[in-house]
Amino acid sequence: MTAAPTAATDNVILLETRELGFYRQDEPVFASLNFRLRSGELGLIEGDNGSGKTTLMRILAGLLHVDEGELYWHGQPLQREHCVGEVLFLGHQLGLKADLSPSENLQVAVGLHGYRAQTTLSAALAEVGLSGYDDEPVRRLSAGQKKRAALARLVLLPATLWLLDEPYANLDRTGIALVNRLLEEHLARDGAALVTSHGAVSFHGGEPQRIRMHA
Amino acid sequence: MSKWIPLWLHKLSSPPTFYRFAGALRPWLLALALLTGAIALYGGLVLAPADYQQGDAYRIIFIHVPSAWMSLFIYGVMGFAAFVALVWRIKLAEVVAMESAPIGAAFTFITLVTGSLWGKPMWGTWWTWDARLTSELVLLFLYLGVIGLYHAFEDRRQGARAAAFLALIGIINVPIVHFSVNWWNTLHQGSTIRLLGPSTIAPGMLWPLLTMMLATKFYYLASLFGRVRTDLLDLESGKDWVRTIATGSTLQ
Amino acid sequence: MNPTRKRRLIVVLLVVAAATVAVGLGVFALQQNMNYLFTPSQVQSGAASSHKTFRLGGMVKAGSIQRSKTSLLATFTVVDADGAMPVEYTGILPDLFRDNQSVIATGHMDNAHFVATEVLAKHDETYMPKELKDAMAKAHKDKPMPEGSDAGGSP
Amino acid sequence: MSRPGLANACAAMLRRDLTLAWRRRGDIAMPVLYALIVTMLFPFALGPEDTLLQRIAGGVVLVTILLAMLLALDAMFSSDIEDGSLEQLVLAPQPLALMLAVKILAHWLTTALPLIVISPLLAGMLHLPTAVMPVLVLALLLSTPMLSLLGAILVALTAGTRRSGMLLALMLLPLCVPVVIFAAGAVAASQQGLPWLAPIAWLGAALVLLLVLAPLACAAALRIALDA
Repeated sequence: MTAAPTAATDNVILLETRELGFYRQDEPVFASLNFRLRSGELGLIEGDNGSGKTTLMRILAGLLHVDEGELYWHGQPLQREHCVGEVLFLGHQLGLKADLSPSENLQVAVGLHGYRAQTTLSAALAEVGLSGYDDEPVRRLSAGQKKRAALARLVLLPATLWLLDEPYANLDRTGIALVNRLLEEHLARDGAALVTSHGAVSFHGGEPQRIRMHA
Repeated sequence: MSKWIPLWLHKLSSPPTFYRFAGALRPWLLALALLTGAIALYGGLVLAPADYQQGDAYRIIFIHVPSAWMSLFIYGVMGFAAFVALVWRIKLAEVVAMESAPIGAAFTFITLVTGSLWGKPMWGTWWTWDARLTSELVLLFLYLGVIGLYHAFEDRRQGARAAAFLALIGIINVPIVHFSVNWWNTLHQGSTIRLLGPSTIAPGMLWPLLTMMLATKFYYLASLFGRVRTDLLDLESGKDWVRTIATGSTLQ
Repeated sequence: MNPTRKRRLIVVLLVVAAATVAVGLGVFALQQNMNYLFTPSQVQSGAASSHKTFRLGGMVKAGSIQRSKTSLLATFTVVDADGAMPVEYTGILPDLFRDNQSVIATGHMDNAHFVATEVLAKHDETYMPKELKDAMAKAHKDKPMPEGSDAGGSP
Repeated sequence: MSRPGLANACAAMLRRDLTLAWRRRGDIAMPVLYALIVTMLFPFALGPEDTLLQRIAGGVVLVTILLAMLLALDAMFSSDIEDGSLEQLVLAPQPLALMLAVKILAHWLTTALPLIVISPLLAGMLHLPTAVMPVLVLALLLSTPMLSLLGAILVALTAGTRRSGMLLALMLLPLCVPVVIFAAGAVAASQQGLPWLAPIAWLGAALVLLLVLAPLACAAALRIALDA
């Protein structure tokens, strides 16, 4: 698989927000957010600290209730049941049990989500650079290695839309390159991804759609 | 006509509208509560004749029975508001549910204390673990659990939703309290006032009881409105209508 | 069928199945007597013989109350429709304790009489002035108490 | 791309929770030790009089086990919330209520089951007659899952709060009243040589209902607790 289709206007609209808004204690976190994400497209959510990037991610993942505005999935009003198993969320908390090894953690994830075609657990661990850490509990890994263990889910699990909250945090240069490579492959498969970051991202798979967050 | 009622309710559920509505009604409700309460007390303690069996000691029913009714009634209101709050996420419903809980807890406490004071001379015991008494005690703990859970959250609206959920789970206890005297053979006597069939109470004793029932309802509403108003000001402190009130200009 | 509906249907079916089983078990439980409350006639027929301590329920027989002059000892007879049981109790009796009153006594058998450790009087749900009660009593002379005489009944 | 079956997902969850519990075996032993010590205190506090201890044995064992379970209840979701595993579980394509039911089962297996295993020992310390032991164990087998299920709902509700231990006790214990009444009733009846099936049947009826309803309620409560 090569050459990601960039800014693919001919592709279907996967996710659309209309006048999305969120309030905390009646103070708007963000308001009237409009964007469309097509398959094969990367959305880069930009904004300062406290501009609601994580909140937006949690809303899109279905963890938070929508206060205002509408969400559409494949042109239909979004309901949790429709996008079940199509969304993969990687949040600030990595969702790894500290007492289990990376492969044990991934086994649980695979048990819940299933495998993507043509992947195996050991191949996924090798891809994120964690082969040889099979018997090490996650507790003993460095912050960057933990992040890599969580990223292995992206290799292993089937999903159409990736919601990655600060995927570059804690990673070294090869780690950042790994995230970008995973994203490029995902987009090439006609997947879509939304990524938050307050730093600049050197993404080579084409120009991502930039979504500015402001209250 | 029937079209107007939902519209009116919808408008009323907006905090500023309810704030003004409750503020206008509250003095009247308080006055009515005091008036009916005084009449009921006079009727119950002075005018009503002594009971053939219990003598004057039965007069505690004029406090005990209306309180017991209110303990269940308020739980019902709280449960309904909790349901509305969870399903439609109406802020006013959350506030009504959460502010009903302390009032309901107070009535439940009064019920238990007066019942205990009554039980000692009549039954011969302060307390017995029969179904009615135990389920009423559980009701008190449920109220306290709802209050505790509400205050355990930092985000008050989230706390309100969690506590509302607990209130809904606990609503199963309400029919148990009410029907316990029929389902189990308890020391507590059966119900005197019946919706179906004749009540087994002389009219001279009945009217003060019913008047007191009205008084407690008025008091509940007055108290609830006061509490809800304070809460709304707090919850909406960032909004313009609250600023207008806080800066002294009237919002009429 | 779409998966959402299917899932809801499964949940509803599960709830119905659970409710059915629960009702079945409840009915079974109701058929067993869980009350350790016996009437004098039940006691005499030996229903309570397996209990060390049990509760005796019934009405105080009119004229049977005798109080000791020197102590708090009181003896009286508890009756139901076709049985009678002498009861001994030392202690302060409740205000409502009197002839023809429903009582529940906790205690144990000592030979042919019941030694109570606690006597509770159950009052009925009727409230009326004494004069009215007297007038009604005159009208129905053969019915001494309107209600509350079911202290030994089944749940 | 293949979606795993429900059975596979349940097995994965169960294996995960049991492995985690095994890696922290010390935590399993805590409630057991607690129950042993509390039970031991009774003969000291009340005097070693056989008849008295015998009479209270059933109730004491039940209440002790209830309190011991309460100790471990708080931890049911707390670590999963801290490390984000719960978010992943909520977002997984499996029915959340079913996954929670599996988690509750794992929790019951690791906290209640050891307590039930030592319950004859606890009862023996209080001179409960051997003939009553099977009824005690049966009552515990029916009542402890109810405590786990009820507890799970309340733990889920308090999941978004900081210090929830005391609050949990305040909310859970009143709801446990009927469970304790019927379980203790069965033991007491058996001890007096009376038919004890009726309270056991009530326990069974309540358990069947809770088995279905509690995971659903728990899922709803968790969604409320995470929604912040």
